[in-house]
Formats: sequence, structure tokens, C-alpha cells
Amino acid sequence: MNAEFLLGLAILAIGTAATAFPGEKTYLARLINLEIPSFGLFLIMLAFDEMLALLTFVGVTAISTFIFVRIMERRDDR
Amino acid sequence: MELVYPAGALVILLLVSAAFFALVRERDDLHRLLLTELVAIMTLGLIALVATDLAEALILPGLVVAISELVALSQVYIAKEGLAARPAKVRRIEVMDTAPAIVAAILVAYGIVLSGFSGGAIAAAGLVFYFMGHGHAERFALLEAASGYAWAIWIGAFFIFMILPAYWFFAVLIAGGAILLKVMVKLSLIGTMRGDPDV
Amino acid sequence: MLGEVIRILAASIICWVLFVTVDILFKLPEKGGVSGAAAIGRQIRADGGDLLGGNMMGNIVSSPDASAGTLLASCGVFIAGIPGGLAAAALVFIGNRICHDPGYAGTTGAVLATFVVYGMTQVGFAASDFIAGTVIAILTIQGLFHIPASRVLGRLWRWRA
Amino acid sequence: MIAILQAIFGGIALLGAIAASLSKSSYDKLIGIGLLTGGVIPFVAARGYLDVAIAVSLLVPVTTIIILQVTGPEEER
Amino acid sequence: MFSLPTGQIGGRELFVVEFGDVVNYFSPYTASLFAFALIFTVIVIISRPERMVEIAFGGDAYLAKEIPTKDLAFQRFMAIACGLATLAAVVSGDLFNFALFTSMVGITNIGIVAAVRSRHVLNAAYQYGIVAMVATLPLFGAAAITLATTGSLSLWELYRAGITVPFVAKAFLVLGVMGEGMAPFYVAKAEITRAPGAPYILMIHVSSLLVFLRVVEIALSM
Amino acid sequence: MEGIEGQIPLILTAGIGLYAAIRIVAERRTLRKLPYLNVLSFAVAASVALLIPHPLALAAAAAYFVGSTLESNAIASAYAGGPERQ
Amino acid sequence: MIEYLIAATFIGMLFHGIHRKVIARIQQRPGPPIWQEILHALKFSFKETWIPETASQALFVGVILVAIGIWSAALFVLLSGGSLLLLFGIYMLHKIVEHGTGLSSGSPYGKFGAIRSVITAAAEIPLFATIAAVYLFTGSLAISDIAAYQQVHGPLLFIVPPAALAMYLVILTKVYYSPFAVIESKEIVSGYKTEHFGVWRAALEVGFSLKTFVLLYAFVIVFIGLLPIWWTLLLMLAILVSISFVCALTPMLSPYDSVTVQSIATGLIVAALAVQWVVMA
Amino acid sequence: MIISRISRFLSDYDNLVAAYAVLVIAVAVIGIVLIPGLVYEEEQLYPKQIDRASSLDPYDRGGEAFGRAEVAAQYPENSPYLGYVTAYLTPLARLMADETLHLGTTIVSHPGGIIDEILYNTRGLDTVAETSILFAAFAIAAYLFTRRD
Repeated sequence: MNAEFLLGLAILAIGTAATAFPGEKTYLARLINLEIPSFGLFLIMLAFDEMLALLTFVGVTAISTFIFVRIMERRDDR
Repeated sequence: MELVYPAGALVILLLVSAAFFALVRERDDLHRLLLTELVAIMTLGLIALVATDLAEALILPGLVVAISELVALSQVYIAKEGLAARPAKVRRIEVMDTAPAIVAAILVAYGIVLSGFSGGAIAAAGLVFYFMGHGHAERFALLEAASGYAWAIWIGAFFIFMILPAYWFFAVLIAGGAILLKVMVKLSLIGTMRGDPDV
Repeated sequence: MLGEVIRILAASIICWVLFVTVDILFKLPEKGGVSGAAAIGRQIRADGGDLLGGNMMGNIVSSPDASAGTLLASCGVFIAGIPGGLAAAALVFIGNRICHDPGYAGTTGAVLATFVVYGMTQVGFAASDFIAGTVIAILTIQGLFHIPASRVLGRLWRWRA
Repeated sequence: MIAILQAIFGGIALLGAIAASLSKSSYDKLIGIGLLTGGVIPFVAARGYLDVAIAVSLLVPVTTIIILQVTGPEEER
Repeated sequence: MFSLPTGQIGGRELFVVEFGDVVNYFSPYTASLFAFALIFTVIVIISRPERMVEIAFGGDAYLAKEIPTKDLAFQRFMAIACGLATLAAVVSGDLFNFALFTSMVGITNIGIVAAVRSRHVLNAAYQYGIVAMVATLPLFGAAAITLATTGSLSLWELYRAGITVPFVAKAFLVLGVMGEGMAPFYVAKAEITRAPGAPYILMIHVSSLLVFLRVVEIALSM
Repeated sequence: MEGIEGQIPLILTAGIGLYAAIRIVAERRTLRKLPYLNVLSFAVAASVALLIPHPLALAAAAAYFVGSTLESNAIASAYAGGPERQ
Repeated sequence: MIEYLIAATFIGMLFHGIHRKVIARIQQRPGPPIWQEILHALKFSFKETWIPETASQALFVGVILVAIGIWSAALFVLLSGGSLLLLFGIYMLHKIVEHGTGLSSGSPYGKFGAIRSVITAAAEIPLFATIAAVYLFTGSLAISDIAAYQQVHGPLLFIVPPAALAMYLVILTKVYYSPFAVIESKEIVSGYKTEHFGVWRAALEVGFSLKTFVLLYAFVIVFIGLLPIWWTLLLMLAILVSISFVCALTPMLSPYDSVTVQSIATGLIVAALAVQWVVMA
Repeated sequence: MIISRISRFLSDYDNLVAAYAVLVIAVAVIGIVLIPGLVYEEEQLYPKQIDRASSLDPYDRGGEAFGRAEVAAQYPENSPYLGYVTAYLTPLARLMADETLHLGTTIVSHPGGIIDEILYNTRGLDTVAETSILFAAFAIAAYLFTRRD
């Protein structure tokens, strides 16, 4: 069990808690909190040397963030 | 691995429970959509724990399924809430004048070098960033067509593998290139979908 | 080991002088290059610091300036000698363009630093000393006490003007 | 990468994660994400995945800027 | 070369279609499902949609709804895609491949109803879509757990007597298919079926039932 | 402690990074966090270059540094309300 | 094969008639003659027939052929001792028939029937419990194997009563006038069959009588065993009459209540099976 | 009455997600209880072996360029050219690999990495499915986007 894996699990846990039960329940807060578990997963993939998956994941995360932003900028309440 | 796998599975299953518990309590539609993204991360985590090359190859389809469903559902959401018009006032940041072009160029170049699926995703992220600042809806149909052809080419490559395996070399080149094109174009279309449809 | 620490400290002083000079020559404290840099300057003034020094700190935050040039040039020299340093200068140039920065402070700093660092490696310093030295130097400006640091930078700017 | 460095960068990443999850302001959250990135990149680089490090360190700011498109004006606190 | 140990449940294999590691097969059971899916796909292709008549209950008012042909063409396209995905899913010989085609069934199902303009139907479709989306976790999770604990994804291997697939994986698999096809949670689907375009809407139901039938076979055989 | 010999610059920069991280978390005003973030990105970029002396590491360090700067720039500008606020 | 089909069809229609007659007698009405359903089918065959203008034509006709096709196939599976799973599959596909029949016409009544048919899909779940139980206890799903098992161990009805109950529930759901028959209840005219008339209706009735026959026959084979043909028919009739009693004495549920009752019943049956399995193991 | 309350809950499709989530939580909890039963199988397909000394580190998967690599596929007999795809390098990649360590993905995921072997060759059908999914999703999104209400 290497450092990346443990760190990844820890960050994944923190991020999931923050996303599932955010302090202030706004769309924006959830969207940003969603980045944290992404980094957790990122580290887990790193620990298993799954680099192509990791790269794709980061790219796709950026795109899915944009999809949410697209919805949110059309709403008045953020 | 005999310890890593159960430990990882334990943590991820716990987090799955937490994420779904949040989903049980959530009533708002957009919040639900955000939580599905969290669930998608858990899914990938479960696959990643297998820790083989096969797992890595399986993460890519998993990612694609997640982003595809998100794209479709987000558009259903916009249609059902009637959020057709883009807001007139858009936040302006200075770096948006300069950064997108250069960053997108770097990412697209890297994506092309990488080729295949990952390359497509990276390049698409760059292109989305680029299109974000501009309205490029007029290219929509053209890009759609390009991606359709790329898909057909990829299917062709797949059948080369299955029927004429001796030509694997060409099949690999075609498949890698076609997937790159297909994924890049498809995903970057999201970037063009920001403005009004009939510009 | 002790010798290395002393060399790092010496390198940090050299770096500090180098990049502050270049930055001030390129008029970084004059105004914030982007709205964010200006806002940082105003914030520092509101907290009791100097507006012009704050502007310079904001500019350092917002775009690769001479300090970044120094750091990356040291890295370049550390890795690949003079060509590495010049490559770093090119990268800083691209960085400047990305960050909506019309100036050439970063590029100039990188080119200058390449030769300085390379020269110092000939007289017993290691390039890695300069890497650590730059980090320490930037720490003194951006990382320890913002208010006194902004006053010092403001005074230097007025002295130049 | 030696253990002490792993501890330091891991600590930075954890600090970033906690700061991002606990902050109220979305700007502070984004700075927390930046902190998290700073902690994670050395792990990538130390394993030799330098090209990945380049791509990731360019993609993370892209994500941040995309999010910044919808952040509202910040109330002074 | 292959000997499928499924004599008791799905019957012996009739013939196999191999794509590298993914070896699809037709047994009497899967062949029946395949044939049924094929019939309905053909019906979707040749059939023209019905024109829905609406009445005001308690009154004598009738009115036939006119649906734009563009919407119906899109629905038909999605229904055909759904039929093809179902065809592939019911004969799949690989767990992950099955999961992928099942999620394609889920997404094309959303597509079939997404063309409807009624807000009520869209709302139901959205809720259904959310479930379909979170159902990818049990679906792919099942494949991942199976792969990790048995070292294989091929149903040919997993059906062997010596290999035990964890209960969680089986339960997740069934749950995932239930989520993607909504069988038997038809409550949202009932709202969806209020939409016009009968042959296409019917495809939603056909696909989810067939995939569910297939997963029952898989879960029992594994 | 073994392994520290010859690693002084690396540990020094990493330590400065940790210090900057703590200052970021401790600081309450958003705009004042950014200079600390700047220090952090200096430290991390330096660490990357020191960890792997390889030409691509220079590019990685530069990319990280530029990316981080871009991020700070965008955050600060968005926080300040963009150019029209001036 | 064809003679079996014809015989099964007629017996199934006769059963429908008997069902109606029994219910009528319980409710102290004279009721129709027991061959009424056969006459109905014949009468419909000679009536004027066309396809409604609003209908989706291929689906309107195709679904009828599918109905007859799947239940013929089911009979074939049953007679040849094939897989019980296949039978289960066909039973679930019957839902598609109901649904397609209702949707294809464009009529609002048909549509309501179809929607209710979709809602009550929980009706299939008891059969799943049956399959799982039979598989657990006999180790096979081939009907011939199950019959062989019963030769040795005696009827499954006494070995796994909860599973038999589940299948009974399934049959109960599908007969006319059952408490769960919300898809044909009279406030929506004839439910999904409203717009199918003439030859189409006759063909549908043929399909449905096959269905009744197959389900009852399957119950006898799976839970009692292979018996001489007359005994089998007698037992089928006995089961049918018991169902008729239930239908006559219970009110029809509202659609969603029907789902809930079925789901809860299934849950209880599964729990009972699990307990039994654990006790026996 | 409890039955009609449950019916009312289920008949509202807004509660559907919650109902499904409860089911998933139930299974996940069972999974947590049965964690000791999840034993990692050491005999995996396509295992990851990383040769730190190779000039292709960290992406080396063995095998010679234009030769053949050892790949643990499920059905090697179905892919006659198994292992060739894996060992393929473009000339540019070859040059970079000879030159230095740590060039990473730029080398091997040129068409020719093991991921390509899996994605395009042995498990190509997965990729067909996945691109079809992408295609379908975009058809939906593009249709809704361009439709005039």
C-alpha cells in the first residue's frame, strides 16, 4: 500500500463527504467540491499507474464541469 | 494486492453508501445531476482498484458512458426547465482573451501526439476551452458530419482486426486516428453549444 | 552540508537583487497589469501596505515575471546548462502570452539569470542552490510579511523614479 | 521520492482538500483546489510521468477558469 | 474450442461469434431473446407511428394530436439504435460488454422520450435518466468486482463450476440492469409511455425487459 | 535520516511549500491568499525540477508554474469583478 | 404440433368460459354458457375488420402475431421439456403484447390500458421468485429435469409451497376479473383491447386462451409432476376454479395498490423461501 | 393504510431516485459486510508489469518494436496477431525512447500501447459500444439543442 493510494483514499473520502453533504448547499459549492473527489480518484489511478485513464479522466472532468457551467449560467440562482 | 483490494473496496463501498444517501435526501433536480457525477467517480474508483492494464482500458468506456449520459441529461434538463436563452451578461476575465488559444493549441497538439481515446479527450478539453470564449455554432453541422465519418472509419478498422488480422498495423493506425477525431470533435461540440442554436 | 546552506543563502540574495532589479526596470510596480493584480495592490494598501509595492506583488502573482524567469532559468541550467536556461526563457515567454501580460520582464529575467547562474556554477555554486535560493527569495517578498515587503518594494520604485 | 517529501506533499494536498471543502466562499474553495493541485503534481512527476504532469497542470486551471464563469460577485467579508 | 457449461439454464450454445476476447454466443435462450428483439426492431423500422387521440374525460371532445415528423424521425432513429443495442446485449458473452450495451439501452431510452415536447413527460424522462445514470455504478461495479475476484470477464469462464462470483457482484449486476431498463420500477416509465409514438415508445419496454431476462440468466448461471 | 544528504535544496523547497500551504489556509482574506499560493507554486515547480533532472521536467515545472499563475490571475480578476469594474 | 395448438386453444377458451360461469354462479347470476368464449372468437372472426385510421399499422397487426407466436412457442417449450427460464421470458414478453396492443391504436382507452400494464409490471416478480426457488431446490431449470426430480422426491408443491404460491399469484394476475386485472377494468372500456375488433380480436383471444392453458399446464407440471393427460386437465380445472373463487370474492385494487400488494407478497414469499433454504441447508 | 402510503410514494416519479438509491445502499451495505469474501485473484488478464530500468519507463510493456510481446489475453487463439499491436512504436517514439527515460505516454500510446491492444484488438467490441454510446448521447443533445420550441 503506497503513499499515493492512501492519500487518494483519504482525499476521496474528504471530497465525497464535502460533495454529498456540503456546508452551504448551492450548485456552485457542490460543483467545486466535486473537484476534490476527482483528485482522490486521480491519486488512486496514479497509485496503480493507470496513466491513460488518468489523463482521460482529467480531460473529461474539465468537459463535464463545462456542461454544468452551461446549465448554471442559464439559471439565475446559483 | 491481497490487502490493498479489500481496503480500497471497503472505503469505496462506504463512500458509495454516503453518496447514495445524499441522493436519497436530495429533492432538487440539478443537485441530483451533480450527485450523479459523484457516483460516476465512485464507479471509476471501483474499476481502478482492479489495477491491471485491462482495468485501465475499461475505465475509458466507463468515462465515456458517464460523460455521454451527462451531456444528454443536461440537455434534457435545459429543455424541461425552458432555459433556452443564454444570459446576456457574461463574466469577463482578462486571461480569457489570451489563454484559450495558446492553451488549446498545446492541448490539441499533445492530444494528437497521444492519439486514440485519451488524446481525443485531452484535445477536446482544449477545444472546449477555446470555443467557450467564442460562438462557433455555425460549424456545428460540419463537425457532426466529420465525427460521423470518423466513426465509420473506426468501425472499418475494427473489422480489419477481426477479419484481416494480418493488416493489424493499418488497423491500429486507422483506429487510433479515427477515435481521436471522433472523440475530439464530439466532445468539443459541447463548447460550441453554449450560444444560441441558430446563429 | 553547512557549506551548501550558506551557498543557498548567498544564491538567494543574488536572485533577490537580480529579479527585483529587472522587475523594477520593467515598471512592474507602476500599475496592476490585470484587474486582479490591481485588486491585490488595493487590498494590501487597505491593510496598511504600500499601493505600488502591492501592485508589484499582484503582478508577480498574475504572470510569470523576472522571479519566475530566474527560477525556471535556474532549473534549466540545473538540467541542461545554457540551452536549458534559454529553453526556460522561451517557456516563460509563452507563459507571459498566456497570462495576458504584454511585457518582457519574465523573458529578460530568464535570459539574464541563465548567464548569471551559469557563471556562478563556474565559481563553485551548484545550479540547485539557485533553485532553492529563488524560492527563498520569493518567500521573503510574497510569503512572510506582505506589508513590510510592499513598503520596501515601493521605496525601491520611488528611488528608481 | 523519499518519505519526508511524500509526507510534505501529502500534507499540502490534504490541507488543500480540507480547505476547499470547508471554505464558504467559492473563491477560497478554488484556491483550495489550487493547493490540492500543488500537492498532487509532485507525486505524478516523481513517478516519471512528466508529460502527464504537464497536461494535468494545464487542464486544472482550465477547469478552474470554466468554473469562474459562474462565480458571482464576492461580498466583502 | 469452447464448451459453455450452461446446459441447465440457457441451453447449449448453438453457435458463437467471436470478437477477440469478447465471444458472443447464441444458446436457445439467448437466441429466442435475440429473435424477439429482432422482430420488434423490424416493426419499428417498417411501422408508421400512430396518431394519438386525446379525449377530455367526461366530455365528448376528441382531438388527434399532430406530432412534427422531425420529432418522430428522431424517435425512430433512437428506437432503432435501442433495438440494435438490445440485440447486442442479449447475445453478449462478456460481462463488461453486456454492461456497456445495457447502458446504451438506457441512454437511447432517454433519447426516445427526449423528443417529446410535453413537460410532464420530459420531467419523468429526466428522473428516469438520473436513475439510469447512477445505475452505471452497480452495473460497472459488478463487472469490476467480478474481474478483481475471478480474474475474468468472459461469461464462458464465469459459468464454470469452480469459479464463484461474489454475491455483491451478482446483486449489483441485477440492480444495475434494473436501473438502466427500469424493470421492474415502471413507475416513471408509465409516465413516459403517455408520450405519442407507440412503436418507438414500445421499444423502451421491449429493450428493458429483454435485458432483464438476460441478466436473470447471467446471475443464475454465474 | 538517510537520503537527506544531497537533498537539502529539495527538502528546503518542499518545506517552504508546506509553510505557504499553511499560510494559505490560515489567511482569511481571499486576495491575500494569492501571494502565498504564488510561493507554493514556486516551491512545487522547483521541487519538480529537482526531483527529476530531465529536460521534460523543465517543461513540467514551467507548465505547472504557468498554469498555477494563470489560475491565480483568473481568480484574482474574477474576484475583482473583471476589467469593467475599474 | 398443430393439433396440440388447436386443442390447447379450445381448452383454454373453454376454461375462460368456465371461469366466467363459476364467478357468475358465486355471485348468484346465471352467467353465460361455458362455450361462450369459443362462440365469441368465432363471431369475431366473421365480422367486418379494418385498421383504425389513427393506428400504427404494422404494430397494430404485428403485435397480434407476436401474441400468438410467443404462446405457441411457450406451449412448445412446455411439451418438449425445455427451459423454465424461457417460459418465464415469454411470460414477461407478454407484457410487451399488452403494452403494444394498447399503444398501437392511438385510442386513449387503449393507451390507459397500456400504461396500467406498464405500471403493474411487478406482477412478473413472483415468477422470478418461483424460478429461483425451483433452481435452488432441483438444481436445474429444464422442465424435463424438474419432472424427473418430482418422480423421485414427490411434488414440489409440498417441498416448496411458497414458490407454488408465487406462481399461483402470477396466474391469478393474468386471468379476467382478477383483483389485479387493472389493465382491463371497465372504467377504461376494454383496456388495451378496446380498439382491436373483428379478426384481430379473435386472434388475440386465441393467443390469450393459449396463455391461460400454458400457465395452468406449467403449474401442474412444475409443482405436481407429469401425470396422465386427463388427470392433468382435471387438476388444471381445479386450480382454475379456485382462482375463480378468489376473483369472485375480492374487489379490484387500484393500479398502484395492486403493485404494492404484489411487491409485498413477493417480498414475503422470497423471505419464506430464504428461511426454508437456510433451515434445510 | 400502509399499502396505499407505499403506493402513493412509488407512484410519484420524483421519489424514484430515492427508491433506487435505497436499494443500492442496501446492496452496498451487504457488500461491506461481505468484504472478507472479496479476495483479489492474483491471476489477472493483462497484468501490469512495470520495468523501471527500461528506456520506455514507465510505459514499457515488454516486447520488441515490430515484434511481439507477451500478453495475457483471455482467448489468445481468437487474435492471431496478439502482442504485435502492443510492441509497436512509431519511428519518432523509437527515437525518443532510445534517447531518454521518462517520455511516458508520448511514446507508447502512440497507436501501439497495450491499451490499444485491448481497446482495438482483443476487446474492440467494447470500443464500438462506447463510441456508439457517445454517438447516441450527442444525437440527443444536438437534437434538443437545435430544436426550435
